[in-house]
Amino acid sequence: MEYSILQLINFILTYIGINFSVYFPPYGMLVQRVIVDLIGGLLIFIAAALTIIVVIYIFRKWMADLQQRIGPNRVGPYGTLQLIADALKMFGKEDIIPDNVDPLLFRFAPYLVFIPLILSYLLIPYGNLYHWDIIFTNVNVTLLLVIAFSAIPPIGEIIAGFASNNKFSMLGALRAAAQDLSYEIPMMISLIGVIMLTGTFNLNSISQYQWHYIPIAILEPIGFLVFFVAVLSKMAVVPFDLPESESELVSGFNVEYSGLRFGIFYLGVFGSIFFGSLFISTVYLSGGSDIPFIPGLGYIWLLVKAFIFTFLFLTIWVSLPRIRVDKYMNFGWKYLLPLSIINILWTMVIVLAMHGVL
Amino acid sequence: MEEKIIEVNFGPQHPSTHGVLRLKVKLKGETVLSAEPIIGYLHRNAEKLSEFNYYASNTVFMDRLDYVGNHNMELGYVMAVEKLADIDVPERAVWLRMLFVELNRIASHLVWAGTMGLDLGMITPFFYTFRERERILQLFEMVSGARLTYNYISIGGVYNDLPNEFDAKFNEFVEDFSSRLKEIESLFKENEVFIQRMKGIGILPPEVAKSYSITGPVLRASGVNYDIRKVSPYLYYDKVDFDIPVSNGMDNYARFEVRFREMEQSLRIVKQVYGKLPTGEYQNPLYRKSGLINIKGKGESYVRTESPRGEFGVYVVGDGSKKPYRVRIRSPAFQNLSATNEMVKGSKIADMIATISTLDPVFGEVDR
Amino acid sequence: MILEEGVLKDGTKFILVEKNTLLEELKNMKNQGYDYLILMSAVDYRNYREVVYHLGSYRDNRKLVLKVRTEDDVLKSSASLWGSANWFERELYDLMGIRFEGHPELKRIFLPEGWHGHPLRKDYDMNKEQYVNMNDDGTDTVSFNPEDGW
Amino acid sequence: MVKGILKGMFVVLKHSRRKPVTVQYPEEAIPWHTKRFRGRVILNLDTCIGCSLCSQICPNESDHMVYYDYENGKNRKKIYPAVNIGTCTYCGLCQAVCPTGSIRLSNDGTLASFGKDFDYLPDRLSRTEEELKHHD
Repeated sequence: MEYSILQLINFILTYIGINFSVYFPPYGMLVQRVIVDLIGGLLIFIAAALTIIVVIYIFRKWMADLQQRIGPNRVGPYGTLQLIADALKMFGKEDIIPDNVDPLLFRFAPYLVFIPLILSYLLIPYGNLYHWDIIFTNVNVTLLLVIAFSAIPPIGEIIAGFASNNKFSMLGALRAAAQDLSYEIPMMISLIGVIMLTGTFNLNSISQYQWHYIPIAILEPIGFLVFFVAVLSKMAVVPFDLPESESELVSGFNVEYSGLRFGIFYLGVFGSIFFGSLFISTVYLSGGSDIPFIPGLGYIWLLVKAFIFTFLFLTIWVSLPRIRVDKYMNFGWKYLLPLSIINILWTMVIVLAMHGVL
Repeated sequence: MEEKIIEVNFGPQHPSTHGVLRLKVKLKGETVLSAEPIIGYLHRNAEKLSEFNYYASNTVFMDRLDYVGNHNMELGYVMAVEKLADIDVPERAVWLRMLFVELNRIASHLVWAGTMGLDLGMITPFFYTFRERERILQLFEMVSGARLTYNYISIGGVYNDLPNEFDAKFNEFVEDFSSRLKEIESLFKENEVFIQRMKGIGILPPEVAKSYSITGPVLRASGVNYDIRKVSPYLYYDKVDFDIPVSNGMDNYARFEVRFREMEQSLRIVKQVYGKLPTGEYQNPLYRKSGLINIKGKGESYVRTESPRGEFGVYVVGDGSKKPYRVRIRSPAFQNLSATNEMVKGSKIADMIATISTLDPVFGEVDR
Repeated sequence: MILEEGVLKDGTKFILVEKNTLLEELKNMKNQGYDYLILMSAVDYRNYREVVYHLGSYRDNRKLVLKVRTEDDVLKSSASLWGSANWFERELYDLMGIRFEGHPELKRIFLPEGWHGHPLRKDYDMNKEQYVNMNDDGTDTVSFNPEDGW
Repeated sequence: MVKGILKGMFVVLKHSRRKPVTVQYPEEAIPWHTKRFRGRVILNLDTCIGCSLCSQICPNESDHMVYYDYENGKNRKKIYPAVNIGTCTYCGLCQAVCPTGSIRLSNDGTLASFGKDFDYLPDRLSRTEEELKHHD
């Protein structure tokens, strides 16, 4: 017997006496549902924020380790509270809004980057822990929703760049637009292969499918590779951090930002690194489904896979130079796009073979 | 839609202009149409300052020119003054000068390699190069007592002899430096992304280089075999065995290659010099203590030396008093930088950054 | 036209040329193989300025010093012979106040445009402080009033 | 291409097993590698002969001679060097030029303080920072 995490919240609420569904029959249930969803959303928000902090801590420690430094070690045991201190510092800083910016768009842009990211954390099926399925959204189009949400942050970046009224920001914004355009397409086309194999847009079903058969990364190595590169580019970290490229455009689209709003952009980068890791392990490496022969630990298994990817991304970050912008576009359009189409053809072969046609 | 040309100021506050370079860049999209370097933000007029001080105190200003290759700067000035005032230098002092000048060349190129990595978006090599540089700086600190502005080379010799603990530290450094250098190099060299960023970018043909009086590794990367250490040997460069690395690439990658080879050659020189160190005086006794203030010279002299960035020399005019009448500094980075526009026009913004970083300007020296 | 020849303290041969024939002499030297303009400097001898060209060669160890004297601080530019002369001349103009005729853009290189005096001159007033600020259009302003800049 | 990138990552990863080379400053003090470290200028009042060579060679006029009433038998004019630590660059020229070795650079490099008085007159110059702290 499996329960979803929302049911668990409902049980707990009922247990402590908050149960609207008994009062006014049709509407009370709706109210109860909304409350449960809100609590679930809050939970995922806190969890996502904590994960981002953990990822930043890991990044700083891991980078320090690779560079023969010590890294943060002053605030809290082993520097674990450093990020909290940093966040407090960010909150305390003055939020400078330069004279000639578009004030509304300038204020609004960071949220446009961050909120879709947090929302997309709601869509990932986190697998099961003991008997509880940690799944917040289980509709039929979660994959599409993830892609839709992931298309919004670049718009925020472009708005931030244009609203800043700064030439460096504008160049960064243009780069963000170009980058998004040229890498989202290979990413989605490589996902088509997954959809063809599994026949569903539901991320939970996709991960369950892989548990039943075989991880898609093994079936579609080309698609996996394309998707990996595209996700890396989506996260905009080195070697693909062109919109910000510190040494060229100073800080790209967020050059005019300071204080909390800059902090939001900063968190967004690391949030998207971990989200990318979760997404890639869900879609291609059976995600939150059980560890073979050990039921009930899917959540842990997902986290293990996601953190392995996170470490991989961070290692790539510290060891590679930035690719040049025109070469990068070339790479996207001339190599990744054809490869992703080849991947579709290869998937067709697999699908036909499965159905016994070949 | 009409394509607009935008004018952007890169710097003086910019993460990758190596200090306070300001580039007035005309951009068409991502393409650089022209880049005009504007300098002078670190101008202190060391030439004028030197006219008010005794010959011996001016080494302090020379230290602050190229603050990553200080020993070379001191050497250029001190040798010019020694020529001017007919001062003899004891043999041991000459060898010691050579030892530290070459170690400083390695340190300077290490700083360049690290910052070049940063300019290309690689964070990690910076830490490895600075780790190695730190060991050289410890040697310098051990001898001169300072980590950056050494003021070690004095007129008539050097201020201090090697301390006892120098030997162990030095051997430790020499032993594993070449392997560590290989490791650092492999981070760059075998990386396809890096090669794409460097090969064929920032082309500097030898004719242009000659016209702009470019010297040092930048010139040698354009295929001109010209090194003052070989062309007109000073110190005892004719008594040691070393090669001049030359590359015909003319591009950023060639400059990268030449500088890494040069570090290896400098290590070779350093090993030989340390083996050949004679015993004896390290400073001309006439110019010790109060003798330092009694240096007088009449006439004009210019001595050419090869600093990490190219030909460095100081043209000293003396009028017979204890203070120089005129000091004129030939700074290599100043000349190398003047060819920026030739190298970057038509390239992308990212290439412009990479090209400037391979020119390796140090602004203490450019602006003087 | 060579007015004087001799050897400097450091053993380099020098020639002093007539001011009007400077460009021809430089061209002549360049054709003789002195294709490397090592250094251009100027020395202020109070009643005249001496501009010193250190010439070398990219092929061998030869070196020559070419001097020219000027009282009115106007000389012919050699920017057409060497690209490097461009910045050298700008620097000499900035710090020594020697104007080079025919220079493509003779403006100050280190100091802000509008600076009073040329610092390397012996008669430059060292005690007068000048304050620099920037206009809205990016040009520099120089003033003796401390409140107008820094 | 992939091979080169992997090689780079491998070199970087190899460093994860090496020990950090950085020093935690206030706890582990930076090991001064030398007795020659050039720190604050210190003066020996008893041997100073007041020749003023140090103030002449000082490149930025941090070192200047002042009258100070202290009798050591050799300094008849009773002028001693005073150093403005705010502008001193620790170049060591005064130490090099001093004929009696009275003025020298100590090893003391930890000079951060809340005081705004950088001009060290002879009696202050003759004590170490440690002594000055106890004195106040």
